[in-house]
Amino acid sequence: MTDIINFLFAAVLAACPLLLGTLGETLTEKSGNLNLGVEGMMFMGGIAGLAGSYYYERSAAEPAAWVSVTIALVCAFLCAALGAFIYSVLTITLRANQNVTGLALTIFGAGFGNFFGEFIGNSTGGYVSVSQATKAGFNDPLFPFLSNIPVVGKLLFSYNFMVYLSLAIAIFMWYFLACTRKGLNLRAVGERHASADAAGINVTLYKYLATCIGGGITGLGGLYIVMNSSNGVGGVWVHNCIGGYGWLSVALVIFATWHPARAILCALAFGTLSVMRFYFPSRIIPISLYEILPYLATVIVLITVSLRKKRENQPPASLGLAYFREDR
Amino acid sequence: MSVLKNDRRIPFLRIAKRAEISRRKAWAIRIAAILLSLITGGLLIIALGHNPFSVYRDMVTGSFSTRTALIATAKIAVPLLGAAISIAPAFKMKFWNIGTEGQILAGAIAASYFALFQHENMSRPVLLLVMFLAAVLVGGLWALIPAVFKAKWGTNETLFTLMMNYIVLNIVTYLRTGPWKNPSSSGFPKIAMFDDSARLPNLFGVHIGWIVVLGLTIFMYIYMKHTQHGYEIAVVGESENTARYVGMHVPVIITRTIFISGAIAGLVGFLIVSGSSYTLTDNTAGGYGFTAITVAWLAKLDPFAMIIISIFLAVLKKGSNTIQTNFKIPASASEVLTGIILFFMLGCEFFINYRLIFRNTKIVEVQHD
Amino acid sequence: MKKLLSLLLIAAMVLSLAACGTTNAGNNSDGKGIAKEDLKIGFIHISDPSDMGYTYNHDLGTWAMVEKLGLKEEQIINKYNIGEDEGCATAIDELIEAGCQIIFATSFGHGDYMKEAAKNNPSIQFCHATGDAAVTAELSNFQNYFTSIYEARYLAGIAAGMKLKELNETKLGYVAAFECAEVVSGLTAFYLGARSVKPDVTMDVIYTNSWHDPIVEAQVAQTLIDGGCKVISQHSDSTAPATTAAANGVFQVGYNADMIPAAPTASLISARSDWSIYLIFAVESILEGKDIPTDWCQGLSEGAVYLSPLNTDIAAPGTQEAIDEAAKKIKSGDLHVFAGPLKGKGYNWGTEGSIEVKEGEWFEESKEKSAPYWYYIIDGVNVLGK
Amino acid sequence: MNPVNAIELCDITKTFNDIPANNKVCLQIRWGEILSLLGENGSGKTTLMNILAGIYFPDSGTVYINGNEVTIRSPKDAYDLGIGMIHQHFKLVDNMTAAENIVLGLKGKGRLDRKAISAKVREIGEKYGFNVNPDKKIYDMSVSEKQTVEIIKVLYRGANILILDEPTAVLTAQEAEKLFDVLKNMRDDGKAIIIITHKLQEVMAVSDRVAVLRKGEYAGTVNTKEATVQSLTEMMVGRTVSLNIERPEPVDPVPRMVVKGITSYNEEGYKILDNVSFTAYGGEILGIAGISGCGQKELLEGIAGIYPVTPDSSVEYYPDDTGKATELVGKRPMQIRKLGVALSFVPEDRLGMGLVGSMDITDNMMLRSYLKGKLGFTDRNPPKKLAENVVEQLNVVTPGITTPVSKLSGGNVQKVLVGREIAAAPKVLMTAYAVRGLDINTSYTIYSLLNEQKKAGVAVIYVGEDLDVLLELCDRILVLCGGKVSGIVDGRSATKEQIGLMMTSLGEEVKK
Repeated sequence: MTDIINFLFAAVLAACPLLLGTLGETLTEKSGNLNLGVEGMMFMGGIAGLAGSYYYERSAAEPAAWVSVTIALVCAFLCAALGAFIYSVLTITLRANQNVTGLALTIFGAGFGNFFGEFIGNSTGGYVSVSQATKAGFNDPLFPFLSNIPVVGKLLFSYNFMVYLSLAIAIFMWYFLACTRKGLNLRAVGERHASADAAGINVTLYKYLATCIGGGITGLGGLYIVMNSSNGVGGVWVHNCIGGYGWLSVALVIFATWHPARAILCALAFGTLSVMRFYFPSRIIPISLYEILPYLATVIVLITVSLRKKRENQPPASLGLAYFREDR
Repeated sequence: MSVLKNDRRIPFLRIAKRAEISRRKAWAIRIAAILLSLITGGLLIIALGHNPFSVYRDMVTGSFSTRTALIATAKIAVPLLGAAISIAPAFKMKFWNIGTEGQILAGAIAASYFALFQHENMSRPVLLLVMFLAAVLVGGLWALIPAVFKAKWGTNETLFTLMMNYIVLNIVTYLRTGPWKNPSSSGFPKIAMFDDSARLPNLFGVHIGWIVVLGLTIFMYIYMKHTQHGYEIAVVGESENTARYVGMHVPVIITRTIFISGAIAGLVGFLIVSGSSYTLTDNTAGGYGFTAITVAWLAKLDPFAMIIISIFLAVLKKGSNTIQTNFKIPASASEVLTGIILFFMLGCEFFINYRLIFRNTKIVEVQHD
Repeated sequence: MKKLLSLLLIAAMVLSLAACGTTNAGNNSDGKGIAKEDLKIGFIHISDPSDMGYTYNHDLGTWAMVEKLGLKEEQIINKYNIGEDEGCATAIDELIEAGCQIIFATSFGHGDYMKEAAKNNPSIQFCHATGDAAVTAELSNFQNYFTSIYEARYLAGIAAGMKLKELNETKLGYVAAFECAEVVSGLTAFYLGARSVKPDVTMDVIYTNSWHDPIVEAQVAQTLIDGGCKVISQHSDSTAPATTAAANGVFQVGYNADMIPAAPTASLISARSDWSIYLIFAVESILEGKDIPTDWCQGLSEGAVYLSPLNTDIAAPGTQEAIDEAAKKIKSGDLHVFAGPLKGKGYNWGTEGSIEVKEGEWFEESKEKSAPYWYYIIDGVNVLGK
Repeated sequence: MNPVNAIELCDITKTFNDIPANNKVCLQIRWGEILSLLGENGSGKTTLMNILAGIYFPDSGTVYINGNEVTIRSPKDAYDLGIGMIHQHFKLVDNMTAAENIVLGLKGKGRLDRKAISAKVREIGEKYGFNVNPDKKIYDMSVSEKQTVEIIKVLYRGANILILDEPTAVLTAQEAEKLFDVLKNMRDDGKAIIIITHKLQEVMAVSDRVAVLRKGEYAGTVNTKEATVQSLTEMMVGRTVSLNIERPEPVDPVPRMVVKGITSYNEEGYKILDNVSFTAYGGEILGIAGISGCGQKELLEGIAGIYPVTPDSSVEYYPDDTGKATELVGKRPMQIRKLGVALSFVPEDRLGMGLVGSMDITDNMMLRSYLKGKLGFTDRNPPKKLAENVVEQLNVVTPGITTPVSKLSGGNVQKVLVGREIAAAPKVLMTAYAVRGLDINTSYTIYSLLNEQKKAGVAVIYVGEDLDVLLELCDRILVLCGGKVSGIVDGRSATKEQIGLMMTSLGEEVKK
């Protein structure tokens, strides 16, 4: 029993950064922008959050943990959103090809993260680490008083605040897309630019906002990996530490068929898969083949979606297309 | 009637499609974009406390000035160019194949199998030929999987090919840690170095792959420009309806073209393992597949322009290794710089295709009633 | 126009390739040594010092060597974050190009590329830590070096065993990088150390399949702790297992670096190498034009391995004394780490091997060559999820 | 009623790629009237209205709404000014419900109150006599339902100026009739309504005034009561025309193609062609009439081997008079050509199907012949010669044969396409809407080209939308209605009314 609880606990933690990445990319794709730069934005968010927190602690006389955590969150969000903003300017305003721009952003962002990670390390004597208090801020259970309840306590109340934050974002995003006017407008933008435009929606503004906010959210995913010590590197910079998570998030968006609430379950499934090999070691499937499963599952979802042609599960119809009102 | 309200300002900036632009002007815009990106990069270098001119100078001299530097630059440029060439027909057909990375690896796996386990059974030329054929075949077949689904059911090829990259990458990890682990490495999960007979010979210090890739460039130019296949690819890419109208068998063209695309990528995989790394690692494709997409795109799918752009990016990469040693600037600077240059290059195409109309080109007086 | 330009460019490239001819970097071919101010030393590291682990520790050795020999900082060229793949060959080329006369690489997987480079650059010294290929390579400029870290691990194991005894628990956990001799030798030594003070101890081992992957290291550590391990140790480069142990209220024994700052409530002690001893020796050798031995391995007696200070706040009482006593015996030769009776099985060179060390006998580690070659999993050690 | 004009346009100019679509156009629309905006295809009607709707921004000119000068920068501005446009290609989001589409982009409470919206939609529907289910998804709707949604969408936004772009093109007669009733209701409600159309009978039936555009320029406005079909036609084309199209008697007609029971289903599994049979004779022009979307496109494409038809359908091709037939069904165009079938096809979508826009004239000529080169290479010499010939003989206005065809004007594009298809020396020539969007001169060039083919013994199939042209050009006219043949009439004796009826009511009454 404890085994299973521990296992599920670990799975949730493993799922958290993926969920954040997925949610951000889902929001982005809902506006019709296929931003393949998730990985880059996660790198940007991760390093900016770490740097913000680190420099604050170095400069403040008596650094407070909550300030440091807040700064990290804000920096991560803004820096990743900056990456998304570059992407937006290029693809929305300047109508560059989305795939290529996304890849360029991946190259840039990964370089940005590793570059500044190494650079800050070099310039401050080799080792960049946030304080124990900040680490605790990211790792400690949000509801310590509830986490001692047997079974339920650990399963529901013992996670760090990032987990609850990502869940809150997911639920809010689901509500936003399904039940609000602005959400409806955003979906219309992603489905058909011209229709949304003709309905009086400011297509450009929606695309910019969705892409940049989405980018910011993926940046929080990057921050999680940098700051958390379970399923993260624990408040230091590790070269290439985000490698792979961005692409996995892109996969997850498909796996969750562009649905934020479903993304929770799908991220959990990926998370489960990633820790399963430790808790329930299989002697049949080699570890590295385990890691194929998420991608394989995504491919299967992709194929099923294209075969079944169920209207509700399709990618946003305008995904990947640029819009110019006066095109004829 | 209700009172009608309206903000009477004309938009500050409007855009319209350009009818035509002279080649000279287009190139001027592109060159300006590169200069701007270098200036942006220069500002970054200044912010880090270095002199941008000496950093850029060292990047260039570090890539060209010595024999070793040239060889190293060429070693980067060759697979990059090859991968870009492989992308060209797919992109021309508007099949967004971003699975080149995986196709390179697939080809590399196939070549490595023979290099590792069959090298004793064959003479060197035969072995190299078999490796070549295996890489081409497997690379092509690997690309064929998403192509078939695309051709038959319209499955989104961008995402499919992307996923295929990670599948094959994990297969390499599996081989490395499992069945292909070098038995004489004290248990360390690494694939053995190739036997000498499985290594490509050098010419001017670089493995002969560079000749192969230059040959491929010319081949691809002719293939796309002057063959029936190339013509079909262009028509399918422009309009599938037109292709069906003249009776082209679109699914066959898609699968055939993507097979060729994957096969060339597989060939690049062969060149990498047999020509420069002499073994198979998780990093064999090393991001070439992704970078090559930007190369192909910036070159507007012109094989000859790809030569220039892949050399340019190779210089950036090699150069940042040099500045890492010379200035202790982290080597990831190359990705940052590449990113900046790509951003500017991607952005500048807009100014070639559209023109801007500013508000003050016409002023309308405000009237009140 | 464009085409012409590109053709010209290619032509230029080919010509310059040819023209560069056979000029070669490197200059130390006469065996007479090198002037100190001309010396350039290259390092290839798998990660960077911010790992707070292996690279950090090796880097400490570098700077100690620089200070001891009175070199300037500019004479050291570090290549950080070099993977065990083709990037390593590129990095070596860079170092050669920069004029290094001696190049150190620190990770096992760099070996193949070091060997290739040594073959092609006979005038440059290549020293590879943890590797085992120098003996068979038969190249005068390609050497291996390592420390008898198993000795320190044995002593660190005593700290773990004492702690278990105090807690009245029996299970150790071990975050292991790869299933290779270097790792298995270390974990066995650690286990034997613990067993010497707590005979009923068992140890769970999970491989991460990476030298340095903090995320997986933390996950593995968590799994081990969830599986009931009360003290964990590691053969992996980061502090992630230490912080994970701290977060779960269990204890940890470190490797490479003093991990007490990272996890003050969990880290008991760390087994460390002092790389400066070898680095000083090797660099002095080439300054003087002397040969460097093909295999170099020193341990506790020479100070090449040692333990970081014990975390007395949390260590079991009597730990320091027990360690000191065992250390004394190891130095004097009265105590052998791999002493019988031992029975083990393991895979190496593709085949299953087994060993039986009888009572009163012992297995000589790191004598034939510097890299460890004990690869047997002994009773009491359980490898999970292989 | 407000005395001033609802809309006044002054000197509106808009160019695309330096080609003017509207040149100094002036126009006035009053409150409480239905104005028909009449003009040939390509005369700039849609462009002008798109400027009002905020889709295009004019290069110069002024817009007054209700007497106030305004600037319309986006569709939102247009809505704020009370202008709503129903585009010919509906701007709806397929996988949303009608209600969702209707409130798209509107301000309001942050949370969507679907019930309240549905109620309001029903209310509007009842007021004007629509019947729509607000919770139905657009993809489940018929064309007329979609149009209803578009109209409600505009009304929901409180628009009092409505623009409808060719609203009847996709409707049946009954549906069109119903729409007109609704529009008249709205007019009586005081709204200003503009209908873009080129169908004269509609203009006469529904509008109060008619404004005419000609080649992007304003040709004047007249009261409908004072206008006749003839006078409007003159205004449209700019000179007195009698549609005197040459129609030589068929000489020795022999069956070239026998179509038997073609049946076809579209992607949604809907029967789009239902047992269509006819025979095309060499030396005659067979016209095909019908409301657009009644299967004309699928019929021609089905014959050409592009659109899938059921296996029991049959298309027999008789190359000569020996009576030996070649079956075309189940073969792709390439296979059909390999069998020596001389079938040429000028499709409706010139740049999307017949030609490749980004390629030059030579490469477009090569479309049919690219496989003729040796060893897998293409041989550009014959197509180059052909391109030169077509350009010279058909007076194609182009900077050169290396100009991408997308840069040419519509008429020249069509000349390139028809020229290529005729150059293939067909025995059967199918054309779909061959003169759509062309000026009168080019249209007559095309008619005479078709007649030349007819005289040369080619079986010509002409799908058209203008009944007057069909009646003057064709020897026989096949009328399609909902994918079925409602009858084949003689071009010399049939009347417009008769065909119009057959287009809408399956010709049952006619047969009786």
